[in-house]
Amino acid sequence: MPKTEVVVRIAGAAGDGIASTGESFARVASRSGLHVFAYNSYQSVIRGGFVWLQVRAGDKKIYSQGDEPDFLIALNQDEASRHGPAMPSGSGIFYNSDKIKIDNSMVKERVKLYPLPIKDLSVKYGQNPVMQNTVALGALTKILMMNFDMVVSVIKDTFGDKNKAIVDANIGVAQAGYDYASSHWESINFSPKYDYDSRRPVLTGNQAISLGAAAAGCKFYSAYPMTPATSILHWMAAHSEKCGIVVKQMEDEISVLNMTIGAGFAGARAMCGTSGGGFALMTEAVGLAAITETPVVIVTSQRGGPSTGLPTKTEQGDLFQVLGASQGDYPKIVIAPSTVEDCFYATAEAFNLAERYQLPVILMSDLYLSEHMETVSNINFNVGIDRGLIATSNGNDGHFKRYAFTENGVSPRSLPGMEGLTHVAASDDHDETGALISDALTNEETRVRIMDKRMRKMQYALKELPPPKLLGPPDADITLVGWGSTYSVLRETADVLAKNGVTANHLQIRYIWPFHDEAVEKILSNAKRILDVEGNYSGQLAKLIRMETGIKIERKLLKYDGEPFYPNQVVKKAMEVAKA
Amino acid sequence: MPKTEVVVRIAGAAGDGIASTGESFARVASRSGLHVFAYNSYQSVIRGGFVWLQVRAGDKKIYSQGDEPDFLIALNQDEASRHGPAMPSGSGIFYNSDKIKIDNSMVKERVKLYPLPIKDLSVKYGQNPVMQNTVALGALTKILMMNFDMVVSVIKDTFGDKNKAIVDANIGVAQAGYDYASSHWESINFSPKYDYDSRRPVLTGNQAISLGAAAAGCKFYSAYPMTPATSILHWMAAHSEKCGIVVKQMEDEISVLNMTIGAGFAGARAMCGTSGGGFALMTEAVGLAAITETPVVIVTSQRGGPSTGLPTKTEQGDLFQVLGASQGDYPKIVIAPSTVEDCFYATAEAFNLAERYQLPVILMSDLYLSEHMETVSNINFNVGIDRGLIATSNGNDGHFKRYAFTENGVSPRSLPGMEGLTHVAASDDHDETGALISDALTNEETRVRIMDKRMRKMQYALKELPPPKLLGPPDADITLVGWGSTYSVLRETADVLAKNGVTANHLQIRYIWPFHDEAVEKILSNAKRILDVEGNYSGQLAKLIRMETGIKIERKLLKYDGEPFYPNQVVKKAMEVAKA
Amino acid sequence: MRDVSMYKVETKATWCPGCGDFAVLRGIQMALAALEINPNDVLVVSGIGCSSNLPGFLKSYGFHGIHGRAIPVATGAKLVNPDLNVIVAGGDGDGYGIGLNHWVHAMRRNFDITYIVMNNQIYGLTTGQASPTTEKGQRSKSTPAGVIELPINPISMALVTGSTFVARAFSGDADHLAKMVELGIKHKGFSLVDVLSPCVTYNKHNTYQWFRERIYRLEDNGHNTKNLDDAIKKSYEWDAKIPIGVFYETDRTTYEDEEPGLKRGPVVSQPLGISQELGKELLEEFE
Amino acid sequence: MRDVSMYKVETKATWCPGCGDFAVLRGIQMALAALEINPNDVLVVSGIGCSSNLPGFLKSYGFHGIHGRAIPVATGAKLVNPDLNVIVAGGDGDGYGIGLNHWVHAMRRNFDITYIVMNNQIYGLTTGQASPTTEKGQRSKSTPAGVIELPINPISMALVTGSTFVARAFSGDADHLAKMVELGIKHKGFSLVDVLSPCVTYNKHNTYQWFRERIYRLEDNGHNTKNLDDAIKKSYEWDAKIPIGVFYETDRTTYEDEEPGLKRGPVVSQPLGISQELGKELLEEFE
Ligand SMILES: Cc1ncc(C[n+]2csc(CCOP(=O)(O)OP(=O)(O)O)c2C)c(N)n1
Ligand SMILES: Cc1ncc(C[n+]2csc(CCOP(=O)(O)OP(=O)(O)O)c2C)c(N)n1
Ligand code: SF4
Ligand code: SF4
Ligand SMILES: [Mg+2]
Ligand SMILES: [Mg+2]
Repeated sequence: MPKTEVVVRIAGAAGDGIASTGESFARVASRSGLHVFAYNSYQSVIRGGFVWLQVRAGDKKIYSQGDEPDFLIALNQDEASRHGPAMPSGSGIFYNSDKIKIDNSMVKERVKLYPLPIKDLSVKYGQNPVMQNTVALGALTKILMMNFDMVVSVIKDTFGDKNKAIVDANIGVAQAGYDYASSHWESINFSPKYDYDSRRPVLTGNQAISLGAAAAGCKFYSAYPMTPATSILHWMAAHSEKCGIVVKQMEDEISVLNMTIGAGFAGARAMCGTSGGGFALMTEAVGLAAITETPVVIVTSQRGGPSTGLPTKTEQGDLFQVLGASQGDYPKIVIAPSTVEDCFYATAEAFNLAERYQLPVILMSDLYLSEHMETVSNINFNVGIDRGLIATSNGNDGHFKRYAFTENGVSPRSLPGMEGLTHVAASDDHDETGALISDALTNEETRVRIMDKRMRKMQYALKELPPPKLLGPPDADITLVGWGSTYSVLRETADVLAKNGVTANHLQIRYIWPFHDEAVEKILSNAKRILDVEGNYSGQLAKLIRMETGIKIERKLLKYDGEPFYPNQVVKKAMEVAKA
Repeated sequence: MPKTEVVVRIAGAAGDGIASTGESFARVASRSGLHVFAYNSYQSVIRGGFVWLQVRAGDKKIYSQGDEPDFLIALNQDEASRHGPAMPSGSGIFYNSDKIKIDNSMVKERVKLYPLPIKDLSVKYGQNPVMQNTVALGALTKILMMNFDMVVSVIKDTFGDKNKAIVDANIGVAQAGYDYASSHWESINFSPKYDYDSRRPVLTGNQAISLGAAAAGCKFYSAYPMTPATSILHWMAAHSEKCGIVVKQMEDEISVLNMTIGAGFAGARAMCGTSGGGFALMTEAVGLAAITETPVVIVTSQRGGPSTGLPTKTEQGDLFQVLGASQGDYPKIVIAPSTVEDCFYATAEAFNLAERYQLPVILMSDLYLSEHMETVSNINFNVGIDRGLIATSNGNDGHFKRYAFTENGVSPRSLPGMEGLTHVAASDDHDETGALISDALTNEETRVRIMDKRMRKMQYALKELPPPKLLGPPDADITLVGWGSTYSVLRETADVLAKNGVTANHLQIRYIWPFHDEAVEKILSNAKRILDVEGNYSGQLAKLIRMETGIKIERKLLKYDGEPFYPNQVVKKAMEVAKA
Repeated sequence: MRDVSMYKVETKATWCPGCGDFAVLRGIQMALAALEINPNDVLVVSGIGCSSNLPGFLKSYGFHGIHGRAIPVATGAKLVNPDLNVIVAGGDGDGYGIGLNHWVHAMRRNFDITYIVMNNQIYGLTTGQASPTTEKGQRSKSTPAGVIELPINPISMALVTGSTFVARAFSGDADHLAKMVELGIKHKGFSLVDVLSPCVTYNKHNTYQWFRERIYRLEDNGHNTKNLDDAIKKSYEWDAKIPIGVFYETDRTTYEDEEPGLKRGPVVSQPLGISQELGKELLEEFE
Repeated sequence: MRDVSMYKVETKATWCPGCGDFAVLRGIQMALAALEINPNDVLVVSGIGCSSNLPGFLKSYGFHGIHGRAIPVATGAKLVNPDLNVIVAGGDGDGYGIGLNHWVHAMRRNFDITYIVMNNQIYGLTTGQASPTTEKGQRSKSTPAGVIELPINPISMALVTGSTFVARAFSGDADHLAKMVELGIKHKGFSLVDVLSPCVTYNKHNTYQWFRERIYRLEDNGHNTKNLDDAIKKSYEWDAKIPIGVFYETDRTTYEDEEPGLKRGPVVSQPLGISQELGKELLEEFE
């Protein structure tokens, strides 16, 4: 049977243009009708280091970057020596034979070498070192029997009209690679269902978050650069004028969230983004948003901790930082989107929830989800906008009850500029009108009532938010539990297990807070065997589940080495557990 | 039977000198051999508002400010009208009859009025408005049959040698009050065991923390003023030269903790203090201390949240802020001292733990514990100092393994200035020598090993830290569960219950993290009925207990109105639960 | 000229009798009245401190945020609704201590807001610790042996950092104070009004009396408000003579006027969401 | 003069080839060698950024903290052990952006530390966003339409805030750079050395070439380093001519010399704990 899926790894150093080559290949595949999933493993260094990107493409929905690659494109000797020997039998290695030495003794049996004489192939087009990537791309598309037109179209769209010389040079070297491959090597037996009319966008999670925000009417975005949230800032800044979004890079994350609160208070849908260390700086103001009942959306994309930790590596280690953010008890909603597509919809949903409940909504992503690329099929900009309760003048100027005690805790808000509805929003606790009860007007009874009012929002929100559903057969041998970015690898695991005769289902916790304790308890107490899969040291979700349901998940697969889960790893552990 | 305990409430406005009058009375009582407990309820306003302080004194250990007062000293009409009508039968009210109108129709039956003609009594000594407090103090001591010499000695010590005129004036008005009372009213039947040779220090929790730090060899203290931690800064600043402690008020709490880390890294025992909002700003650096393995002690004294909330009111609402502080998983120790005396010893212990395990130790207090005054019997400055592992030169200059992988996770540290032991402490993750593994030297295996090394400290610390013991009869009808400042009121509750024929025991969680899951589980699973008593909205300790043991405590007494628990309130709820 | 009572509320200011901040409150109310700005169109933002309680004592929209972070909140609001008159009011600790970074960056950005600092050279609400403007040598609860650092000079910092309007006022000269606030609000761009506003409870050194002996008005002195060098020189005067008035004023495009996201007007008035066509265009970038 | 190799380590600097920070590393090593300071007695503290990786490439004690917070860490260490030579090294984002507040307050306090800023006018490590010193109009990933705010001028800010030594160097002039660092370390009090240190990867505007066309040395120009007004004037020069060298130097008692807690010498060398007598005395205050 011909292969319908291929895994390509590109390995080199920072500065070698790996990400853009990976992206080009992903787009070529997408324009050929394939689904794609790509992950880039890099370090906190601008030049050098060991970077590798893995793209997986095929004609069915792809849930991860895959395990062992079918092809390696090695961009330097170090990487050839690092990745080459591990390449599985039946795979192939493309490399610049001018600079890199590989021979059959260095690789496993049946690993095919594809040496590319880069200098000869690219001499006509100038001496740009990243040309080697494009040559290899050309050669690879030939070996995969892809339509070269797609390569041409991607190169054109990448470099745009203004750079005709660059476009031509790139097409030239790609063609040279393609032709060289065609005259030297056989194509492999790879024939997915190509479809040159369907092209799915290839998005990262951060790009989906940005688009989701724009769709939801986000009018303000603020950030201080921080991996892996920075690309939201980049998208927003680039589309500020086009989408009518005020985008402000601030001096630190403290000002970022406070500014976002100011924008939210003034009536704009407002969002900000950061990672763990920046979120730590924001925590004080999270409580401010809650007590002033100001809607804001905060994206925090996790990376390897503690502290600066592994700034370019993935981790799901900030769950309790987010849950515990800021002093005191206050209402907030925390959502962990699970896929790139979900990043889009969860972001749009976050804006609605923030305004409907007038509170901070925190979206938790992680480096893997924020930065990996995926083809997405289903993006609809018509996301529905619900701004919640906005007051209308009550003719009672100066006596507006901004914090009126209501059944569900939500009170109509007025926006600066509205006639007759002036009020002061205060971080000190206050009564219905906003007058402080922390000072001379101290009042224990009012304090209890206003706390209860704010916290009631959580009960009502919990009722509104859909409880988690078990994916897969209810009576499966094993229940996989996860949150955030592990969704995909767990989906894939369940499929692989099924092929191995083990039934699995999957509980994905999307609403981290408020927590659907009853639904989760019900699902888990009916589970035969449970495996919790998390990208952190301590099993933070498992702790939360125990806190909220009392259920202790004994079996966990925890990963905190900075790399995402690979399907094989999860499958292996799940098989163990299922058979235990 | 004569009373052996008395409760006095002083009520007025901010700026009326209530705190110092309360303190004077407390010291008079202490110098008379009594135990004292005093609590000051005030607001976030410098002048005005409704302030009242309640002192309870008696010849047995006193565990709270008590419930209904025996005496009220009303300093203005507002407060007379606010507190007067609630005064119980048999109690008495002192007031300035020149300014305040009270008559019998305003108070319950058998409430005795003690009008004081302040102007007449103080005219000889000048027109200072706070004189009325001292007149009342004099009168009160007479009614309580206290030895006036103690009043004289306290006034002398308060104003010192330099202010002879002030001392004389104060003694004069106090005497006038005393004499006026003696010629107009009967003393009450109050006769505790007076003992004029024993004088216990009257300390607040913050003063005990300060003394504990000094005893433990704290050489550096930094803070940014924040209620209710500020008085630590004041004590430290006043004793800086005497105790050889560098004390630095910084520009914010971020710099406070980073500076404290710098001091700890350089080899000083270093501490800082704040409250919830300041702690939020510190959270990022908590992780820094952990990953660089720098010993520091952080005091956070909780107040009413969320956000600025109730800045002069007590609450225990920051448990998850502290547990969740900073991104990622890392080792830390969290201690919640339970009494003023324990503030002293827990602080000293914190320094030892911080250096033994090379990590941040967080002491959680709250406004009630930090600011209430109590007589303390047992302060021993010889607290024992253990600095943990300090390296000696290994002759291997430049190759010092600061983060050597060890059995218990603790590696010998070198201090700047030491010969041949240079190294770099980094917030990026690193190998044994401190070299970064976040950059070109990326290494997944080392990452896992260094994470495991750091986290091993927690297992070893848990073994070292004494597990909680159940106080009281093991088979009691009810188990009271609490943390921090509620210790005292729970002790008192248990005593009162016993008198009412209900046996109670008491589980106090002193080590919040690492958590003694096994011990707590054992204790609670043997409990007949459990009542969790906490000063917050959500039952944060109960959540932690469930997270760590799976045990759900169904009955809770939660208070979040800003005021501390009063014994009656806890007793009432405990009786209900015990009888349910 | 509107009636000042338009800007009053029932809530009584809780400051200590004699506190300099009363004059600032009145000054803001007078300035708004003089400029005929509707209370609905004013947003007063503050942090935490005695001074930061001000928004609660004034009729307008108000945001009483957290300590040191008033400027970011204010500029966030201003950026999404540049039609608002945004005033930031706070203390020296709030603004020149914990919040100094935001102040400095707001000045170089030249947001069109007015920043009024009630500079009492002490931390009032926390009962009397040294602030960044407490003079060297002064004793306080946190510096019982005297402050050993130089104070911040807000005027010179503002001048070198790009504030386009820099003035000082004194709570003991209420009409002049109101005038400074009025000029500050009228100025298009970032305006700083540093107000010497005595704390009668905790600062026993910089009293009304102490200031009265030293204060003079720059305008009585022929000071040229267009000359930066002169302004910087004047900013150093303190011990013997203390100038109040406008130190410097200049024109520079405001941040809002250059912000690309505001090209179509205040974003709070724009329709929400993305049309299907624009959505398609945005997605195409990724295909 | 010690051998520069004393200050070297095996770990290779990971900066991009051509990065200005190499010259700074070398400059620090040369200065330490010239001053004959033992590596054990040096503590180099940094934050986060390409530049902040420097401590790892140098033989001495080092603390590579979190973004923007190097100065507090450094001054904490200095205050407990004033015998240490404390150097802070970092980037413009780290120091003039997120960390600016600490820098300003450290200058007015006059801690005896040396602060070296590798000012490349860009956020390098996060791949090229505008920094607080990026020039107006420059495009970057976060400002694709160009920066619309004035940059921070670190020299003038340092001058008005009380830094007692203010200099600028250029990575393209390595010996002069080393000299500036040497003078900074020798200076008793807070010294700022702002180094124009090109980012060859992300700042395509402020290149070596661009600087070479503009830079001149103040010392070649008869500049008087004792005159604050002259220094401030020189600090404004940028577009056409860019001065390097010492702008200003003055004497002022350091913070450490006035700190009451240090009266008995470095606290790290003092015995720990409290004698029973002192304990008794302390308790008596509460009886
Ligand atoms: C993060 C944080 N740290 C500390 C505090 C405590 N605090 C409240 S007001 C204040 C200082 C107020 O000084 P200033 O701004 O000068 O105002 P003033 O009271 O003098 O008017 C401080 C430190 C706080 N609220 N938040
Ligand atoms: C709290 C926090 N926010 C953001 C970051 C991300 N970050 C790392 S380096 C950097 C900027 C570095 O710029 P600069 O200090 O100028 O150093 P350079 O890389 O240019 O030398 C940022 C924003 C971080 N590490 N921590
Ligand atoms: S303490 Fe000072 S600043 Fe605060 S209200 Fe009183 S006088 Fe004003
Ligand atoms: S990105 Fe710029 S600052 Fe960073 S190492 Fe490269 S050249 Fe230097
Ligand atoms: Mg002040
Ligand atoms: Mg930089």
